[in-house]
Amino acid sequence: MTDPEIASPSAFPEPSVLATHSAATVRPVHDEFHGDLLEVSMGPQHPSTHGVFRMVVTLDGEVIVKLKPVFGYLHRNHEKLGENTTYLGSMPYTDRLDYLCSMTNNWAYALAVEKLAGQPVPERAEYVRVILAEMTRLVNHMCLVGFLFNDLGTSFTPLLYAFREREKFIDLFESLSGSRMMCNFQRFGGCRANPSPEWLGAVSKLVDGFPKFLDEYEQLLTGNEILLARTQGVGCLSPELAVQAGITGPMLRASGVGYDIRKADGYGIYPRFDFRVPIGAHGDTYDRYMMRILEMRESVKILQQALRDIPAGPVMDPKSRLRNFRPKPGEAYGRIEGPKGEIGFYLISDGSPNPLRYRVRAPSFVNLTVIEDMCLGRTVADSVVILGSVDIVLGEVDR
Amino acid sequence: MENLEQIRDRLLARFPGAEVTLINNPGPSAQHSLLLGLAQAREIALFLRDDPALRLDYCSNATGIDWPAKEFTDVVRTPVKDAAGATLRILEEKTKRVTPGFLEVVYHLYSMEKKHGPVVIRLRTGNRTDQVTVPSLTPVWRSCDFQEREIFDLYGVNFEGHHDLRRILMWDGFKDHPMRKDYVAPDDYEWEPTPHGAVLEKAKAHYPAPPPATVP
Amino acid sequence: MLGTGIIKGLAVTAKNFVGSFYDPARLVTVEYPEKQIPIPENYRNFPFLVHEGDDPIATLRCVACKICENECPPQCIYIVAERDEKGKVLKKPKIFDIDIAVCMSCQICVEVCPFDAIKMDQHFEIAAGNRFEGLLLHREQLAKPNSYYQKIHPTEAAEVDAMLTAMKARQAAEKSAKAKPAPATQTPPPAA
Amino acid sequence: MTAALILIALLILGSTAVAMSLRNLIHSALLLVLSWMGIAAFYLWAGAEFVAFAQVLVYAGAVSMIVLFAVLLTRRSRADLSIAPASLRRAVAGVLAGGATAGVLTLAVLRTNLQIAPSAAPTVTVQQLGLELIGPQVASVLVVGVILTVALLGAVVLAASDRNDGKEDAP
Amino acid sequence: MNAPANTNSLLERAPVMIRDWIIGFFPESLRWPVGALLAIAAMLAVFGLVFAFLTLAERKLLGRAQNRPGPNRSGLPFFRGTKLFGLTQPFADAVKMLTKEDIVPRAADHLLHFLAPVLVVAFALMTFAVIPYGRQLVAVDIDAGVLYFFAAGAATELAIFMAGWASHNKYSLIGAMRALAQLISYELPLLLSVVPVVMLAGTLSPTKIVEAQANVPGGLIPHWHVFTPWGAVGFAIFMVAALAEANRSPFDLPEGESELVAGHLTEYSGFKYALFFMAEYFGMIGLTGMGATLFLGGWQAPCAFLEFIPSYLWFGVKMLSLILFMMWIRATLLRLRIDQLTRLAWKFLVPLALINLGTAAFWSRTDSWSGPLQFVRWAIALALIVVPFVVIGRRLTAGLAPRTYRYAT
Repeated sequence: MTDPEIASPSAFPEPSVLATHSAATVRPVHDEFHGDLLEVSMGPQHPSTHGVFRMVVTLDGEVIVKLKPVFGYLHRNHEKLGENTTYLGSMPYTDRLDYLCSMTNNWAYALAVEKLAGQPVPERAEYVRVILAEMTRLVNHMCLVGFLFNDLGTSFTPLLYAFREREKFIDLFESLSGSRMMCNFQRFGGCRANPSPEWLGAVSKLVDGFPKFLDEYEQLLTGNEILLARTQGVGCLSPELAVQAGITGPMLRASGVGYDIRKADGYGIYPRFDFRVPIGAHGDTYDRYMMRILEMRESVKILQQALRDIPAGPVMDPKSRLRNFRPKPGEAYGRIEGPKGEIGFYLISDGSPNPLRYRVRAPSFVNLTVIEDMCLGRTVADSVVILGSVDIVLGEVDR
Repeated sequence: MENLEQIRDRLLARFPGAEVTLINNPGPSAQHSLLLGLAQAREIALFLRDDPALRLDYCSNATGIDWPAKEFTDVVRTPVKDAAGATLRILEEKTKRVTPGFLEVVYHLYSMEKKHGPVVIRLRTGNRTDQVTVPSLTPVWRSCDFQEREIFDLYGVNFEGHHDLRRILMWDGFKDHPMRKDYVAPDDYEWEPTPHGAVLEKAKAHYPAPPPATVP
Repeated sequence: MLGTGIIKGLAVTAKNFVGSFYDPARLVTVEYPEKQIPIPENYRNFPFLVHEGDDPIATLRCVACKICENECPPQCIYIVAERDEKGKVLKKPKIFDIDIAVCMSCQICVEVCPFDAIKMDQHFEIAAGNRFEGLLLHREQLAKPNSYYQKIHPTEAAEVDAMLTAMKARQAAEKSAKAKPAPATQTPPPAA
Repeated sequence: MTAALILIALLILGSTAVAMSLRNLIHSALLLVLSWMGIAAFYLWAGAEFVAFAQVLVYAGAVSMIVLFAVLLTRRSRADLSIAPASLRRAVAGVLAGGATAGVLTLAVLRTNLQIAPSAAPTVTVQQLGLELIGPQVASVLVVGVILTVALLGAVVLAASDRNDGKEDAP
Repeated sequence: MNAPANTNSLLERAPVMIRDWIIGFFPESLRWPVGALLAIAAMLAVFGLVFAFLTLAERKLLGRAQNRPGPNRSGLPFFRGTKLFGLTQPFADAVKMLTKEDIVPRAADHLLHFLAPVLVVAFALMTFAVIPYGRQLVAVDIDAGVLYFFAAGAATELAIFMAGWASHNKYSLIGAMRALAQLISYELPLLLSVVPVVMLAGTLSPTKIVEAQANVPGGLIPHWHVFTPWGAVGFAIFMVAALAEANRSPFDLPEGESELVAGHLTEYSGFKYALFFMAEYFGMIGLTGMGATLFLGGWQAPCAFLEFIPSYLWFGVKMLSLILFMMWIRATLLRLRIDQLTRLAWKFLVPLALINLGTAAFWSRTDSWSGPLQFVRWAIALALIVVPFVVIGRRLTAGLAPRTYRYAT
């Protein structure tokens, strides 16, 4: 139902000469015919911005002429806190970064510290970390798809189906780590507790039943004509601009760039598993939705392989130290493929128990760079959907 | 990917006037970095991005670091011997050496096309007070847009050539740069009688009299 | 053909509507006060102090070594050790406060405590009338018997008790061995 | 029956008079709609149900929207609201125009022989109305149809020409 | 009224008998006004209750479709522990709505701000006057009843504009403009889908239309308009347009909460908001009632021997099933964007409705065909429907299809 020639965003700005970027794509604003432009502030108190995020939108009728993201409302200077507590003390705070995927945040931080201190990790811990990371990816993608459909105007039905499945995974996290969302489970050199065989059995049973839920979900939504109309061709992002703007995760792969850190860096034991990385062709909101669905199917494959050949043994390296852990002076940048994109920790140690510099590279923060490029020329209703497809969590954006 | 020394030599060959020095990383992660002079930083960055062998088209992370001025006291001990060779007393000369502080911006570059690992480049400002300008790399990699604004906001590094340099996390009226080591937090704590020391003293100093006991 | 996607979607909602009457998987709400989900064993809420004997304060395992106070990231634990009349520090906490308004139940204090004196509780209905005094738990409210600990964390409690009895046996053996040749020396507290 | 007639007449005349006197354009537009409703009530009183409901549907439904949209979209800047200073020439022209129309109207009313309608007006069913329109009156129906399409095409052309100076098309 | 013999069962004539019994107490001159007042009171009571329990049904149906039980906590005021599966929920909501503070913005146009909800509910109620609920159960039997129904429906736009304009708020003005665009662009398909029914029934009076769909004594197949090709298409278009007129699910754009907060309802709270809410439900009841009357044979029983069940029950079943269908749609579908919504109306529904006029004309002309010609007649009619549907449908969804994806090497 969309008219291709509807005011689609003008030619993508030539990335190299950026200085003229903002002027080139904004139409002459105040000429006679336009009448006065309407400046609307969407957020920070708005039903569909995910958390305290604000977009100052300049509207000409329904069409967006200018869009400035404003955030920082949830800024609690996470990095200064990191500099004032010990390495172990920062671990529970990493749960609060992207509060939907605490396991992957913990793993990224643990990976960076292990790279900083050269700490080996036992075999079983690597498998447990892959299992937990892929479970977190499923949980996060379910949340994203649910919220995206809420922005599109369904009355909570897809969201509640997705949350019904998410609850089962969250309960497994709780029975393993003690808390549903704030797991604080990884330590430098392994995991805090050893998952019992019953727990692993419960995970494999849940994972085997997951594709059935996905099929029902796709039957409800993927073919829906209104969804096709509302999302295809909306918020297109060209591959060049995506790479140039440092977009990572499903949003990048939806634009056709097949870059997945699990394949590129091969950290942990990912090279042992065979899984495929789906790529989109148009880079619009529909592709980003389908990326998440296809990635969920790939994660199920990885989980089944990991659960099949997880070895026995300890999950914590005997030489790892909990208290007064002083890595030798140096710096390290560790990164993993989080559900939202590349989440990385850059640590500089000067031999003391507190890190000299503790930097978090949050995927949502960088993925927001192109929100204006995607929304120019679209209507207000589209901007809400495009923001939903970018999948931001304000705990991570504001740090 | 070729190692850092080869890249440095190619850069020196390509840009004769540039200062490109290799900074060694003592830690086990062995992620060494290249310190670039500010004059030709942007040309070098463009070269790193467009060179067919490197193709570092993705700047994953831009970080600000505050290196405050450090004081070293070198102690030189010269034993004073009497004629018979027995040491009478040791003469200690303490020489105070102060290394000037500076602000540093670190960029981690990756290649999405060739999928090879981090090349770390560092830019350093003159000092921490007036010479705090660094050429912005946002025109080269647009992913540094928000991250450079965050460094400007939290460290005070001024990025020349950035198309929209404003504060990003703190509110616009904020004056100081919170992530600097010598930042003093404002003393506007609400009365939070948590048992713990630091907060308690600061709160007591702020409010001499505790609030009237609230009826439970 | 236009409309088939919508019809398939309607079919899914209908299946869920009909399913919610007979299929438990399709009606997932647990009506809280009447019916409650069994709490998993590893669930952790706020810390509590373990004591062995019947007199809670005297038989606390905590020796006021303040390791947990230093390691706690939000620093919500406040310990003042007991002193006898001559001012010598006794191995008992005179004040042991945890401000559960600040505590984020991250369980680091449990990991770093060398004496297994502090464990995570599973009691979560703790609303209080006052934000300051109401949520500041003192030593008396925190102390709970070891039997309670065995009730809420059975497997973990079993390991801890086994480890403690083994250590006491070892200490007794060393003491008896040392008692014969020379007066018994205070064996150092078990290493971290 | 005449009591109802007087009431309806008062409603129509009263609302149009107040509509002209108000400063707030939106209020006067809404009072205008009230007067159209009054006319529909008059038709009902006269027993012509079809015309009454057509009147409500067309006027209260669509024409009122056009009037309100026109009021909203015209650029009411302060400048053009000030009425030119009262001059004699303008007053004379006003009186002449008013007098001429009043004369024509009274002439028309006097010339027609008004009989008081019999108590029960003949109920004309919609079917007879339809057959009448398609049968003898078919010419007038076609003419009205042509006029409407021409008006519609004119509006489209007008709207299209305004639009394509610089902007593709608003969604 | 060619009512067949066996309709004089007690239940069938009960409402009319009660009315005549009450009227009997009054002198002749007062008979008419009292009858009218009685009809009004009955309708308000019945539809007031139906509205209350429709809100509960909607929340229960939505809940069950989302794997949760829906409201089941509200009990009786003095019996503490009773749990009545949420039956008293509507009354609890009513009390809440009454006690909520009614805030009127200072800069608002107080007269219009107050008048808007009143008019919205008034026009919605006026449409109930002409719907035939039972054999003799129609409040006012006007000859041009259908036209009256759509005239009253069209007047609600005026009230929505008043609400949007009087709130003096940027969001509610945009919301009001959207609502008007939607209502006006969907009035046309609504009326066009009704024209074939009026054309073939030969009358604008709802009672006569229902009688046109009476079933042949002893016949088994119902003679409702929906079972003719042009009737099915007309009914489909009518239902889609009814969804839009009542601001229901895929078209609940004015209060698109994810974009413009609450559209023209932003500045309303307390009982005025409840009035708008009630007007939406009355609109839904009215539209489904008229839909049932025009296409599903109003109070006609599906076949002759089922006529012992009173006619108003048949009408109730049909109307409620259509309303439940609307709620089912709300539980599933996403919301359309404003330009897609208007494009759907002008470029899809209006052309199909016009072509449907052609099929209806063809259908009525070929009434006399019989035997094998019946199949030819049905074939031509179906072709006249399916071909434009597919052609316009394909042009409408040009370039939109579920995609297949490749994987990175």
